[in-house]
Amino acid sequence: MDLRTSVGSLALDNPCILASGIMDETGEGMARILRAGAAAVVSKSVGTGPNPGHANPNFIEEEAFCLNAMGLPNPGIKVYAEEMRTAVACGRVIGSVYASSPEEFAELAGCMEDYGACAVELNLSCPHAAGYGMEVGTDPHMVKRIVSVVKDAVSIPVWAKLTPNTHILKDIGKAVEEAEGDAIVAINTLRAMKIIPEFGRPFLSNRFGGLSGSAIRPVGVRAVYDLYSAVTIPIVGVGGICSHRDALEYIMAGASAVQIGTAVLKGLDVFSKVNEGLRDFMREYGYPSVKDMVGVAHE
Amino acid sequence: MDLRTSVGSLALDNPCILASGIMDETGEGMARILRAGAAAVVSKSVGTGPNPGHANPNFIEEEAFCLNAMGLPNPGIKVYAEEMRTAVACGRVIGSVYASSPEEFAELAGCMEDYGACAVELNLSCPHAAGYGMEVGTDPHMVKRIVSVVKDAVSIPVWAKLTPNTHILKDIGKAVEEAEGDAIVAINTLRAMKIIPEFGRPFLSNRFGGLSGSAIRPVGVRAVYDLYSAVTIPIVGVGGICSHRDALEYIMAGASAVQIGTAVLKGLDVFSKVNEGLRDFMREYGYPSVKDMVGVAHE
Amino acid sequence: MNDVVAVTGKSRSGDICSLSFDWDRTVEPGQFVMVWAPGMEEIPLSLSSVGDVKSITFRIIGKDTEALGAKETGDRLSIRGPYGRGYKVNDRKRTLVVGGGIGIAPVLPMMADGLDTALAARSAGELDFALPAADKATGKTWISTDDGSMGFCGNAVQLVKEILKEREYDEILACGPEIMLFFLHKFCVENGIKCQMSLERYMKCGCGICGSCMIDDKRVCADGPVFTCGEISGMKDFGHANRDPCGTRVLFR
Amino acid sequence: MNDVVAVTGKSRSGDICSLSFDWDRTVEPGQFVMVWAPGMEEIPLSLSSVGDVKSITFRIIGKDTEALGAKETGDRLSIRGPYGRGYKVNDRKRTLVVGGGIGIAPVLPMMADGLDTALAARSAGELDFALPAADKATGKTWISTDDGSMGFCGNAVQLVKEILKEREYDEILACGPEIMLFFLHKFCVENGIKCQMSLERYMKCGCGICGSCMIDDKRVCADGPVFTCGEISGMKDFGHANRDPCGTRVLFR
Ligand SMILES: Cc1cc2nc3c(=O)[nH]c(=O)nc-3n(C[C@H](O)[C@H](O)[C@H](O)COP(=O)(O)OP(=O)(O)OC[C@H]3O[C@@H](n4cnc5c(N)ncnc54)[C@H](O)[C@@H]3O)c2cc1C
Ligand SMILES: Cc1cc2nc3c(=O)[nH]c(=O)nc-3n(C[C@H](O)[C@H](O)[C@H](O)COP(=O)(O)OP(=O)(O)OC[C@H]3O[C@@H](n4cnc5c(N)ncnc54)[C@H](O)[C@@H]3O)c2cc1C
Ligand SMILES: Cc1cc2nc3c(=O)[nH]c(=O)nc-3n(C[C@H](O)[C@H](O)[C@H](O)COP(=O)(O)O)c2cc1C
Ligand SMILES: Cc1cc2nc3c(=O)[nH]c(=O)nc-3n(C[C@H](O)[C@H](O)[C@H](O)COP(=O)(O)O)c2cc1C
Ligand code: FES
Ligand code: FES
Repeated sequence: MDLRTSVGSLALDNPCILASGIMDETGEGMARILRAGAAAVVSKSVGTGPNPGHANPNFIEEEAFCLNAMGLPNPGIKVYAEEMRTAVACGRVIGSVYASSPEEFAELAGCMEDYGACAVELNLSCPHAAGYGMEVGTDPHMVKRIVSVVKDAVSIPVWAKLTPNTHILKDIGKAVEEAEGDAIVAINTLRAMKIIPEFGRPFLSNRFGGLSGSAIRPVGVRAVYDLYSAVTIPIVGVGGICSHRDALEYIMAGASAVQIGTAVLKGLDVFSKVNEGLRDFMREYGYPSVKDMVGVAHE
Repeated sequence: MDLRTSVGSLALDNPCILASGIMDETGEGMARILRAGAAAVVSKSVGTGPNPGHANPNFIEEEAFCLNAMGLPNPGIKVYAEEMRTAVACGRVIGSVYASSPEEFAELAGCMEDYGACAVELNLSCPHAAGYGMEVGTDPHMVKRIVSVVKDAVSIPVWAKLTPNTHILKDIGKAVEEAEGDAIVAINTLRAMKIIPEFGRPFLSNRFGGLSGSAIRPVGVRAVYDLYSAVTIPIVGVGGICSHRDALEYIMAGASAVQIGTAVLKGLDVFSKVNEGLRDFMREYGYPSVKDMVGVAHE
Repeated sequence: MNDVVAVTGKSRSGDICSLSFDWDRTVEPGQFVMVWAPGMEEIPLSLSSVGDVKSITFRIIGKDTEALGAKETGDRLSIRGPYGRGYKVNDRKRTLVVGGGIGIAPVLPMMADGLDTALAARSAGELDFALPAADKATGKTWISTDDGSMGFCGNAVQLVKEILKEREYDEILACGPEIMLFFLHKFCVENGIKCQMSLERYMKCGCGICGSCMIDDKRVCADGPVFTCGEISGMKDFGHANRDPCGTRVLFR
Repeated sequence: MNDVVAVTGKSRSGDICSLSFDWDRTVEPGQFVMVWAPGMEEIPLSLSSVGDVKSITFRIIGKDTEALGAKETGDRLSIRGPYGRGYKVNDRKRTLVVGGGIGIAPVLPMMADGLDTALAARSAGELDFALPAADKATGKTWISTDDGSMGFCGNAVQLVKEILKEREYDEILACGPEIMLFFLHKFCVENGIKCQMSLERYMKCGCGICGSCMIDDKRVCADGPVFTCGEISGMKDFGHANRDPCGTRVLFR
């Protein structure tokens, strides 16, 4: 059973990648996930300067979902060189960046290339970072501009991470394709809120946050399915993946690889477990390779 | 403790309404929910002629969510007269309608008024009924036209039920307000999909369906919070309400009343339980009336 | 939640087919599942055995049962459930189980459990599927056919009348065509015998949310499918009307 | 999942405050919670009692601990947790518990449980909050202060050395400022004594997902906060560097 897959020109030993923002603020955190069996890790989304993110509380977990409004904390692209060095020494690292203009995106992406990232992921989709994320990511022209400018600036693959908080997801996907983006990553979190009745106010200091975990899986699978029918560039599926069956839903919907985030809460062995489960499934159901499963649910 | 509330001019004994599509295809089904303690019920969304909906399978429940693609089955507005008669005899019934043009909406709404509905709810938001739902409900101009035309046609309150599957929810809400809609109902289900890996294909015959239940609550609460900050007309909150604390999240986010759908799976006593829980909470936290809690999370 | 199970056994006699599979859920007799595989619509079927190995037994009467009847050992099925309220056995010694036609399938688990059972069908051929189980039954069993080709000649209600001449029962647990249940219910009410009967209506969700399976204000899927004598007495639609997939009320005949 | 609890008791001595509340969760000594109320940031605090009534005990050193210290009986707190891995008591008789400064709070449950305990602080006043519990302790207790205003004059490491002159222990369970733990760890390694130590880093999620609390490749919130001697030996950052809320590595001093 061949677990190998590729996202465009980027070859991966297995389809499981760590999602951005999960234990990946530091190089050693990323290294640990690589050792745990992930084929690659996506770094924390990094910006131009240090950002402490939103004040606590900025995270809450419930049974079927997590809600976070970290606010993209990161030490800034300069300092991040050190973290990348540590991580890149252990395996494939995709550098995630966020910015407020196409040029800034390009600059950050260039740094990530210099740091040894095997691809850059443009975070066009954070639902709780004013002026950076979702607002940009729901405007097809803007998305096209950003991807184009970044493509001109780097030679590593450029992935665009999209928000599901829109009814024009396919248009956004097409904009990425037109700009010659190398892959689409879907989905980021759903814009959401939790109110504590006893206090009569939102729990998160930022009030709004992003919903992740099992709860959003059916939305993510649908998004990947929609995108697969709209574009021909590869898709990376993210959102609520906890088991190999969850990963299979994304792969069969059209994802060439998947990212795992919130499920890390339950244990870092999620990567090896998903891979094992995939291998057993492929043996039982007669799929020689992961690639044979990509998009089969469209047939 | 005063559980009474009102949605504009419509007074309700308590804030709990049955959501459209839940056990309300028949008059006796609606009557049963009224007897179970709901202040009002919203009928199944009814169209001009009989519609069997999508073929089975069209429903699946998991721990934290349900996915459905019923496809708006209903016997058509003519035959529905009989169902309304039975239900209206037992309490307040809000007639839900779906249509493919403003004029059709108006005609259906007129029938619901004739049948004794205390308000009409325009389903502008079904994520799995081609040409009827979400497509219409994500176009502010169309929404404004529909609501205006219906307003001219009936004298009962007109509620517009919106989809969360968009980044322009506030604009849609404003369109309803500009058209003098009497209330906004939010949210309908999230467009979603479930794939069965063993079969390599989507489970629902319609492939796409709508996500409901606990999983979507944080999205619904956020939608109501967003709308409350954008419009001054009343809002009715729906989505994943299972307990009084869930209802309180919506009320504090800005909902004057709430609708309960998927939680009916766990028992029809959800209405009386939520009301009891609200009463206890209000006593303990010193809110004399439901109205005193509406929107407090914005303070 | 659906489970995907593999068919481990198949038997067929005439237009009646049984599929068995390992399924690790606790099921009461009378409960049902929603069964699906690609290429068919999902349909409700009662479980005809409820031990470690479960089975479904169905008459092939249309395209979905036909598709299901074409499944072979090793093929996979999607199973949702178990759903609904099953039969409640109150006094094993004084309970008579009655199955009519394909309505025998849901009562097989109770026959297997040693309860006295009456089986009725139009003719001998339609009983074939139940005979191996009847042979193994440890309780008493009676058989009738409308055409007299096996056992007592007469319908289920007539058979029950015969049985009650020789033995006393407090309660009847029945499944069969609504017309049979209608008269059996009438008989029970008139003779002061308690009863529980499994009803059928068009089902979509199978678990009490969509409202497509209503008889009066009861959801067959979630409040039933097994209803008590008293509940049934209150149902205006029982024996009289149905709902089609649009929810339109349709009178019988 | 957060729970909203009501403060049922409060005590204060100097800048150290304790709040107790009924909270129906099972907690091991050394585990912590994320505590919040409107008007403050959510902060991590260890539990200073773990029976039916739980408590938190904290030094007021900034705006959030100040806001928390202003809470009175009846006020409500949001509590997330319990999180992390607590202390594991291997051999009750041969285990010495060591608390330094406000690091005494997390070890109070083990002292209450009868383990031998050494308490160290800068001066007598800083020990007030622990004295009632120390009086009730059924195990042996020792006290030291840097200024000699109470008990042995010296720091925690010096106290431990003194104690080990009279009694033998296989393992030390400790909490306190990192500088104290650094030297205590060194002492343990040099003398072949096992240890478990509770560490602190800047926390956001509290449950192992955000990565803000990393020491090397360990998440203090989820892999710790209590780490074993061996784990700590492998940590380059232990005693040397911290991460600020941006994730920037900051060298101590
Ligand atoms: C709770 C319950 C338990 C049942 N248990 C059994 C059983 O153990 N064995 C058995 O043979 N049959 C059982 N049935 C009936 C079985 O569901 C139908 O025979 C089957 O759905 C026919 O499908 P078809 O496509 O082959 O036929 P069609 O040609 O589609 O329909 C034939 C008949 O089946 C009915 N039917 C079709 N779809 C449904 C549906 N979704 N829900 C309810 N009725 C439907 C139609 O109303 C029609 O009367 C049960 C029905 C219910 C409601
Ligand atoms: C696992 C753990 C258990 C703890 N248990 C206790 C305890 O039982 N009693 C006690 O008094 N203190 C405890 N602390 C420390 C306590 O969290 C800080 O004292 C508190 O956050 C200070 O907040 P402030 O706003 O009052 O001070 P600030 O002025 O904001 O900060 C003062 C110091 O507290 C640290 N701090 C602030 N916020 C955080 C945070 N979110 N996470 C970690 N450190 C932070 C800062 O880095 C700084 O060093 C614990 C810390 C951790 C990580
Ligand atoms: C705590 C947390 C932090 C996150 N930070 C980022 C981030 O910095 N950049 C980004 O693109 N996505 C971020 N995400 C989104 C995840 O990468 C992922 O898209 C989302 O959580 C859905 O996947 P999951 O359900 O597997 O977690 C974050 C998610 C969580 C829960
Ligand atoms: C089975 C089912 C059928 C539904 N049918 C309708 C419908 O006909 N019209 C409509 O406006 N909403 C319909 N909905 C959406 C619900 O009214 C509600 O907006 C949604 O389910 C979220 O609320 P909940 O989480 O409480 O179920 C349906 C939902 C379900 C689960
Ligand atoms: S089938 Fe949906 S309520 Fe019974
Ligand atoms: S605080 Fe988030 S990983 Fe530890």
